[in-house]
Amino acid sequence: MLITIKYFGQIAEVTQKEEEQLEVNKNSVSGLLNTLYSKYSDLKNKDFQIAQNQELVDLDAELTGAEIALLPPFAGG
Amino acid sequence: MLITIKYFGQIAEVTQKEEEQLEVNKNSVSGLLNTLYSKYSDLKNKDFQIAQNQELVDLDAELTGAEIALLPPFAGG
Amino acid sequence: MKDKKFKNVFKEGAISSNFIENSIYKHQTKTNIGAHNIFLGQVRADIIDGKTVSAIEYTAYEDMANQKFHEIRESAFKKFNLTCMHTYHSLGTVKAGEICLFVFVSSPRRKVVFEALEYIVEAIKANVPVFGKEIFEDESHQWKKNK
Amino acid sequence: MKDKKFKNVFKEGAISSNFIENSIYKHQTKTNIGAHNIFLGQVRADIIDGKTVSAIEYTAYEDMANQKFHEIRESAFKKFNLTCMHTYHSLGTVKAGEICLFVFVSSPRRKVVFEALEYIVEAIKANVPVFGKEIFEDESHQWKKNK
Repeated sequence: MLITIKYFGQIAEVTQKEEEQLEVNKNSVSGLLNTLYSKYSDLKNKDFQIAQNQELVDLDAELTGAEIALLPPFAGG
Repeated sequence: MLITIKYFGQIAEVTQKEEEQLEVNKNSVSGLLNTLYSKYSDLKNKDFQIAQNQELVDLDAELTGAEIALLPPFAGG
Repeated sequence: MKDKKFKNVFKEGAISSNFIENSIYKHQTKTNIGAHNIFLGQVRADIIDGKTVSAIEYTAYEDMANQKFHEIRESAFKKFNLTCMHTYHSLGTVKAGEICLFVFVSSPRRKVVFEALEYIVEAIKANVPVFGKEIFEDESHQWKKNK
Repeated sequence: MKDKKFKNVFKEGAISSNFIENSIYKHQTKTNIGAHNIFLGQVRADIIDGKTVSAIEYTAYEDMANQKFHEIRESAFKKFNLTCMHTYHSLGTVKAGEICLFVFVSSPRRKVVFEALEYIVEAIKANVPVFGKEIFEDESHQWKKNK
């Protein structure tokens, strides 16, 4: 399925983009993550959480096709 | 000794004055208080604390000649 | 008698939002501050036995009150890592909806300001000889008492 | 995708003391309020490895952040007897000494505002996807991380 992926802060520094659409043939978030690690190897050294449809999800969550976001540590306030 | 006595808030409503000087022939705060009760009998129904030289004191504190104040319940803020 | 050179925290009448703004603005030069916490006491139009409070008239044993404010300040700086602390209290008439108490603390980090502000406000309520006459719309009154 | 009609809490650039003043002033018509508590986050000129932070550049996952702010608001109103709650966060560049977060709670009584404000600020720090790039005076940068 075609998934929109958003990158923020230091994650966007690694990917050199803030958003992209990827055709993904995986079912879980961890599967998608492996795809991203092969594409952007520096991601492995970064600390981030993953949101699907604007809610944080675990690695074993199922991909629903909704928007995915890679969120580096929060720094609000 | 001659003592300056200050009245505030609802206590000043009872005494009808904010300050007076009294010649006192007592040694303790409680002695002074009895003098004031005879002078202003409505004081007995009022809730207040006593400060001597701007510090709260107990009834058995010794009179030093410093300023006495009768302080009704605090309502700051 | 005690030495009376403590700072005067009292202001005649209500504390304006402009005054508060100015105080906030002046702290922007202090670039080691990361967190400010501000408490504002506002006069409530309480309804008591069917009568509405329209204003509070504040009086104080001013010398002792300024001394107590000073002691609270010393104690707060001893307990907490504060960069700044400012306190102002109204005297005279403050109408319902207007501000009568302004406490402002600042620190490099946020945890400190939360603890410090509550400590200071509770100490003011408990220890400072300020008296409040609640004036009703029909001009009768009752005396306020902190809980 | 989620419904996205949550209020936008973000403001471009620093939050001015004027804006805060105006917000305080507007609450003077709410005469059931007795206590306001305000938190202000200010950008610190931290010195890290000899270099001084001159500004923070904020970005956010805005839709999710506004949703999280909304959830925090709902949860705060459920937990605490608040009359009002307002929250604003900066996006873009905020210089050292300027204000990037403004949280304002009001209630009839003071105990409530202390608890509520700390709860809200901690929830914002922990749960809202806002990112901060600390810009040093030599234009190098590092990424800020809440503790």
